[in-house]
Amino acid sequence: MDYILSLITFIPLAGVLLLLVMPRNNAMLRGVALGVSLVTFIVSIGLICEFKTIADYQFVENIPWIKAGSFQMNYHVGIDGISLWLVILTTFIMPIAILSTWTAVEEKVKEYMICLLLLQVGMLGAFISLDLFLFYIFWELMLIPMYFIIGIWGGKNRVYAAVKFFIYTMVGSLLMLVAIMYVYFKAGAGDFDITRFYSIGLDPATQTWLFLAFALAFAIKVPMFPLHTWLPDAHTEAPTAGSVILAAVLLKMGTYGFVRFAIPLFPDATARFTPLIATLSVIGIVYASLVAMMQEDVKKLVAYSSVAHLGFVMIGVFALNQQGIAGGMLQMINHGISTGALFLIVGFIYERRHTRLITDFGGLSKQMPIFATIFMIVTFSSIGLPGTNGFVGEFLVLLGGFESKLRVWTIIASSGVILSAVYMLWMFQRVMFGELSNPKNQLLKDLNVREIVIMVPLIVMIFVMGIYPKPFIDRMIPSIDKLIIQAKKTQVAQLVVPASVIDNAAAVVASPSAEHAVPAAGTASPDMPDGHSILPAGHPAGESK
Amino acid sequence: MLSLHHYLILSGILFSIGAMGVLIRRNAIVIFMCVELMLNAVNLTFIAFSRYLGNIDGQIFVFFVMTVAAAEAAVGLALMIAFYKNRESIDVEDINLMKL
Amino acid sequence: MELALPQLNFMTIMPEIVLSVVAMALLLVNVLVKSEEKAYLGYLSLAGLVGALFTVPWGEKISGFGEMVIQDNFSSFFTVIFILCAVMTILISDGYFKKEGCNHGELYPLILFATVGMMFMAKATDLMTVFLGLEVLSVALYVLAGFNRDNIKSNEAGLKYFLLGCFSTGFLLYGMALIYGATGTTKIVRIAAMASGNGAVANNMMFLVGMLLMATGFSFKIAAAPFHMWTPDVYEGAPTPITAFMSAGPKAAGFAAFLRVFIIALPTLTVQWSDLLWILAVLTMTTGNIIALSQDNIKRMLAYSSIAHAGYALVGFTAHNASGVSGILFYLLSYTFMNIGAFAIIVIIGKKGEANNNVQDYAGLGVKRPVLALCLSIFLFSLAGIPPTAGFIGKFYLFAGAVQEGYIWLAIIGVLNSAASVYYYLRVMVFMYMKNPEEDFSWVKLTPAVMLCILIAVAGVLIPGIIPNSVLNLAAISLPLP
Amino acid sequence: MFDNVWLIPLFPLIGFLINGFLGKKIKNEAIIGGIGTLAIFGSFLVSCGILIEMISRGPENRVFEKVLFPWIHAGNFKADMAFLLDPLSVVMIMVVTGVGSLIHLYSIGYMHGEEGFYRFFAYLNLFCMSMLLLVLGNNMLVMFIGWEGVGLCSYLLIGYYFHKKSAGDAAKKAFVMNRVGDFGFLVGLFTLYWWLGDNANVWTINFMEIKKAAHLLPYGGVVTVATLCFFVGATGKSAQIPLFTWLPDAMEGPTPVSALIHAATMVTAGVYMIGRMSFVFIKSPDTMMVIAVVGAATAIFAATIGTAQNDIKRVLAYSTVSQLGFMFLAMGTGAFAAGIFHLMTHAFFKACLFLGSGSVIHAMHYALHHAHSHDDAQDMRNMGGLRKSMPITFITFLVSTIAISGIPGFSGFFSKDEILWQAFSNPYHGGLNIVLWGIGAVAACFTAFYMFRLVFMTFYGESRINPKAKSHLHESPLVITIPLMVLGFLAAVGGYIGLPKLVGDLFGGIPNYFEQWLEPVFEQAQEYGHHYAQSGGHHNVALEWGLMGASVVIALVGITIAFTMYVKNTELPGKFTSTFPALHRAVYNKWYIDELYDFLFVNPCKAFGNFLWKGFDVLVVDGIVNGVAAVVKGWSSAFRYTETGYVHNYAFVMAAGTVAILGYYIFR
Repeated sequence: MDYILSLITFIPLAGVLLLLVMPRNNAMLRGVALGVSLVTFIVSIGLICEFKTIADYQFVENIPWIKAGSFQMNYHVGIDGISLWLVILTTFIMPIAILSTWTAVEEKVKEYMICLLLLQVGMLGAFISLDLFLFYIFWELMLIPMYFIIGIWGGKNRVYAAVKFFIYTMVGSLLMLVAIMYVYFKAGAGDFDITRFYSIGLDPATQTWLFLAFALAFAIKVPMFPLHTWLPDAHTEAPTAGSVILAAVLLKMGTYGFVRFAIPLFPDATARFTPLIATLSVIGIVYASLVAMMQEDVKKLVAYSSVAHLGFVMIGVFALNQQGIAGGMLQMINHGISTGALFLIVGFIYERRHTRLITDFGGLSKQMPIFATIFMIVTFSSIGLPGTNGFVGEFLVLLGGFESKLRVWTIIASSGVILSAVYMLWMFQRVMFGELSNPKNQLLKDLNVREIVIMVPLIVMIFVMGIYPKPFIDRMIPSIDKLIIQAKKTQVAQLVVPASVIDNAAAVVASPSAEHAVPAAGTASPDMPDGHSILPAGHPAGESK
Repeated sequence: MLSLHHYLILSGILFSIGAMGVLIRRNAIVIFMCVELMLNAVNLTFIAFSRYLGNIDGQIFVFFVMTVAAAEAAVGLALMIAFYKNRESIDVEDINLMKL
Repeated sequence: MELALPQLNFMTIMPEIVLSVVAMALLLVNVLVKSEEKAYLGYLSLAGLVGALFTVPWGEKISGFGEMVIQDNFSSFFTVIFILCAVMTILISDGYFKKEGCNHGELYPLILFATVGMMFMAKATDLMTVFLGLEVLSVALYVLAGFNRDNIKSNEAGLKYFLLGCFSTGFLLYGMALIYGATGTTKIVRIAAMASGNGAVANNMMFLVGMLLMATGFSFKIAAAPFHMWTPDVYEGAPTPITAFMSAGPKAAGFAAFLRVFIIALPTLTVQWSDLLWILAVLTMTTGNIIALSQDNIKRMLAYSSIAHAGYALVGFTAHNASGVSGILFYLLSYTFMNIGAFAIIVIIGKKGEANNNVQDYAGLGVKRPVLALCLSIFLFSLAGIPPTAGFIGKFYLFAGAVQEGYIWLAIIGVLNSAASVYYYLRVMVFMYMKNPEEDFSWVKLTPAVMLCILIAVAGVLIPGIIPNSVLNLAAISLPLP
Repeated sequence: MFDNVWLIPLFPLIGFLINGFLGKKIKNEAIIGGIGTLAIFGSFLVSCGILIEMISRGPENRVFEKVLFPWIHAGNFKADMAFLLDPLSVVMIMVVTGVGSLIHLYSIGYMHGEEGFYRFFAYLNLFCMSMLLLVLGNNMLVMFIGWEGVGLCSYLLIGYYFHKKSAGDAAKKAFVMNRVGDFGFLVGLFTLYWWLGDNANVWTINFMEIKKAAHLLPYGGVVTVATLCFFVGATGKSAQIPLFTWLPDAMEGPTPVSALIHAATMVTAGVYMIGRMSFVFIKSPDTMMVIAVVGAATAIFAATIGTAQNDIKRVLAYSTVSQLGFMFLAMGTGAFAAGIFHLMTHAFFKACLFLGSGSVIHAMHYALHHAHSHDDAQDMRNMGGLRKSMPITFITFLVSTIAISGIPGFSGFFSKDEILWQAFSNPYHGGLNIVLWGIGAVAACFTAFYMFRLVFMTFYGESRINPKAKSHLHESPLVITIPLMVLGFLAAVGGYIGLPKLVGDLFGGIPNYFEQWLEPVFEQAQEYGHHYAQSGGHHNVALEWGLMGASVVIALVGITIAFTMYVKNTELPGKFTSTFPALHRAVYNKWYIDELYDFLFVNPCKAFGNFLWKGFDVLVVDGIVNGVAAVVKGWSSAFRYTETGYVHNYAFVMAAGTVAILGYYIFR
């Protein structure tokens, strides 16, 4: 299992090569692509099984790659609790994406599948890279297939959207490249290992500039307000699978970048810019929600909702405490599942009606009951209804934000839970409820088996993560703790170790039994419960304020 | 007594005249002549330095320049003839099919 | 005065000798070969080039001909670039000139002579050799640019190149003369020695002006703004294979001489010339990229792009540290592959009489000729500097060199430029993949020679893009050292 | 038995899954309805078992927590999927499962022949499960699952007739308004959690742990903030001012839904929540006052609207809002037990009223349908004199109306009187107490008036039914009337478990069982209350008797007015309308609150969204992006003209460049 990460990353590449030499038999091409993505997914399950709940990087491979002149780049990959789930998300979404375009893409199937699989290589590579240079390579590599997916198989205005997507992303990432070089030279001789960079201790002024360069690249990808305008275009024009992957995985690159690189590398700058980032995120949440509310195109609406959701992720991540980051990470995955599912749903009706305008629909519930049910579940997951995945993430994000210095921002952000209900339900009502007045809609067929098969795993995940998110959170926590320590390294005013870490340790020691009956309220000892008995100095308990 | 400076100034002036000719004249052959003038101004500089420094390198350089100029002239005139055959003009105002 | 015979060391110019002999032999053979069998001349010249490649030594540093030339890794690296450039050009020439219906027997000797000229430029350790090499190259290039005698555009290209080339030579020479005057020598090592030991020389205005005029002359050769004006016209008008040759080889040769002269002969003026190059780099990148955005003719577009690439290389030159210079070497090699590769495809897509060279004519190529389109896309991505291609690695080293020396803003301007450049490279792909085909591209003939050329180019772009170690290390040991 | 508490929500869940997935295939209404009803009835049985066990335990042993599985654990934050049994939650599960079972049974008859019968039962079961989670949750987050879950089911069930636009609108409105409340709930939760954690190092959202740590909370201050936020949540769920407008619209749902969700159970969640966290709420006198005032205001406000509505269900809806106001009045004045008591009796009589109205509508609908009439089956102006054709419905309806009006001997009297008395006598709000009592009393008068107006218009007087339809009118089937009878019985006698001490003393010292039962739950809150109680309160037996009498008189006045206007002198309402047209129009149009909200929130929001999209996003944000591209492109087209194609121009640029460089270096 030593090379499992490389295996996962490069199975799709092998698939690409296989597809290249295959004849143009569409069914076979689709089958092979699906098979390859499924194999990748199955192998990636091995990661979860073998994953140890520790803070360190695991499945590490560190092979010298480029060593010339003053540079040393390694093929250094590994995952921790933060990247584990993103890798799984990628491998999980991929077969679904491939299956979703079974009939939607009839032209250039071979190229399409090659693009999809190449995209997967790029995404997986970026998530597993521990070498900044390697990360950058994969980061850029993703652009190419996505550009073609939007540009070739997209809608009417696809060229504009594809070029905008490519260049917009490129501008940010190239500035990041300069920053990467700068960090490297600041760190002195060695390789591009990020853990090495974590400990260089740059002065705050330098950090400011470097953080801005990194943040720009990631903020464009997230996308944060006001750098978001490429997203609605890209989403609207992209084919279903493209939108799904874009929403589910590509956007996570931005938030992941913040978590993995921008924050731990530049803790001082992070502290300095947290208010700004939080402000932009909050604006993003409210603004995108309001804009989404008025959209006429379902896909654009979902695209804007992505901006709002990612705003929550950013708030959580920049809360810089366990709840916030865990919530942010969960919300990344949730958004991948829910919004991916929403795009699939939009794809289903687009395939049938070749329109996405809300006004063209109405009353579909009557004609398509299965579709209606699935749509509704996904809608509520997107709104963040308890019991679905969306709630867990959103709740933890807001909780974390509230505990941190971002309290005011969090309160405003919380209003997003109202707005999301407004725009999603209004859209749902206009599409699914009401009279089935349009005669074209009266002939619509309900979902077929393939489409149901696509949706079932997503629906299952929506509930699994909503009802039992513990396995997901548990595996993240050690890595998150490490990240928090790293992020607060130079902030002298802060506690050296977050109180939550202590608490967590105490909880492990206490290890409460699965069920216990608390005796009547009056008979309990006057002390606090065990899990909370370790207090950091300066916080006397039992003091009435 | 003529000093090094006189030669240098003269060659500088010659060089400038040549350069101005290139900029101003419109006939390709004349322009080429002006270039030759520039080269010869350089030759003069080389010779002057060579004499002044008591170093023969400059003079050798001049031989090379002269040879090369001859070769250039041959190629250049051939190009002009070819152009003239197609365009029936060697006015640089007419050498403007490709622009922007 | 004792007459000391200089050490000749023919070994130092072995590749040049081989190529010159082959070229002259070809001139003779040309007379005997029927016009439809000129391809054999091509094979012969390829054999000569490959033979010359085998005579390129590595790891040695031998001075020859009284310090007129030097054989070192730097020159070897460039020699390889030039030979590759010539080989790839010859591979795509035959088909092109047959299509254009042009008797092309002299083509091969001319290319070989130009290659010899370039090699001398890379080997020169004396300003005289620099000049000679430059002229051997230029004279051959003037002819090559106007090679398509019946095509008015080709005539015009030749003539424009000729007039402006001679003009710039004047400046270069004048600069050399002033340097000679200031230091009393034309040998670059001795120039440095004279200047460093002697404040009077180093601070001499003549020395400074000489440096600046030489910079002007070299800038013309590498097509740096504002000495780039000839490039688009000449590239557009010259026969496409020659454009390919010119964009890669002579530019590299110009850089070779530029690098060696400035780094070895003029270290005392480093501050001045790196300032100058900073400005030139910014101007060159920006001009090239900005104007390229609105080009329709793909040859002209690549001409502007080649200006921009000179600008990127100048970024490394400005830094002139190990990363920057080895970056230049690596980049020029990669640029040879990607640019000639791109031109190879333009050659076969083009119709007789240089038609079908507009971006719009590429509509639907991705559908009709997917492999060609894929290859062109790879070259264009490499030109745009997107991983995993050699273009990216090269750019990384160039900009990293600048960052290392503290030229952060230069690097930022550089990356912003390359972001803008993406637009026009993508535009070609937009037409290839995202527009419906209007023609069936039935005239496109993929001869084995062209196929080989494209194959070499693809390999040369992708392999160093993914595992650049060996090439980078080669570049790292090939720095110009006194 | 306590250990099996998880079965309570499980049964409805199973019912939901069976009906939801297989219902379409089963098709047989009896089986589907049977499954749904049995599921909730099973829960009822388990609840009964728990109740019995709890009664058998001593009062100090009645708290029990059951952890099912850990849910969200992140750092110091822990939320388990866990249940809490205590006297309060047992009351709630009894009400939910008991009334729920009856309404399920009723629905089998009422929904007969509806398209999507299975869907209805699936949703209904899902609702029950969510509601049970809400009341059983041992921490705020499990409560919140139920809290939002019932919102979801309410959405689904209001939108049951989704092809009707009004139904879709109402469903969305309900959900969004609830969401506004949920926002408050969340912020309240965060505030409480953060404050307790940060200042007392008690990182918990568990009710019992908070209860233990409640002494650490200050009076007022942050607690006011947190509880006000929670109260916003309560106003959303329980349809109080300002978030009450969704409830009348929610009548778009089938009538059993109105009975179960919008009368008996879900809307009381806010009251329950305040009761559950009484020990926190009472620590903020300001919040308590706000709750009391809002409750009283809602009670009178909704009651006034109720007097002028013609739709039978809308009257009941406003009545519900008004009665919920009473409950909040109780909570706000510290009469927690009384509030919960009213919650329970209200569940009985209001469910009965709704089901009764459903029975009427059902019959009307059937009759009008057979007469091919398009008259509105819910409009009371089309009814009248129904008591003869629908005797059982009439009697149960009348009993419940008497109960809600507060006529002594019926359940509503005991609970309402308790609330009014405590509002008057509890020592928290000083002089405001009398005002609160006064408002409550007037609202009670209105209640009696509009309820009897409803009875008189529907069951008395001359029939205004389409004559053709008249012959088709008949009593509803047993499956509908049995629940009516059971609920009617409960509405009549349910109050006797909570006899006021005053009355109990008359009958040999029968204690107030209900208050006793809940005493351990609210004990702590009452203790905290004494901390700032202003006086000993008015514990004057004579006064209590007097007020009790007054409230009876008030109710009788209301009934009399109704009788005068709608039975004896039927022109009076018309006269009244023409005398005060503006007043009538305002009341009839619900004081224009919906329009006000549209004007204040909905329309500006839409306009702002539209502006942000078309005016800002497209023009400014994207405009800048495209503008940069356009500027670069523009430069490109401009700069390309430097390439003139003329050799001498090129040479000139070269020469000029050289001169510039030389000049720069020489003269710098």
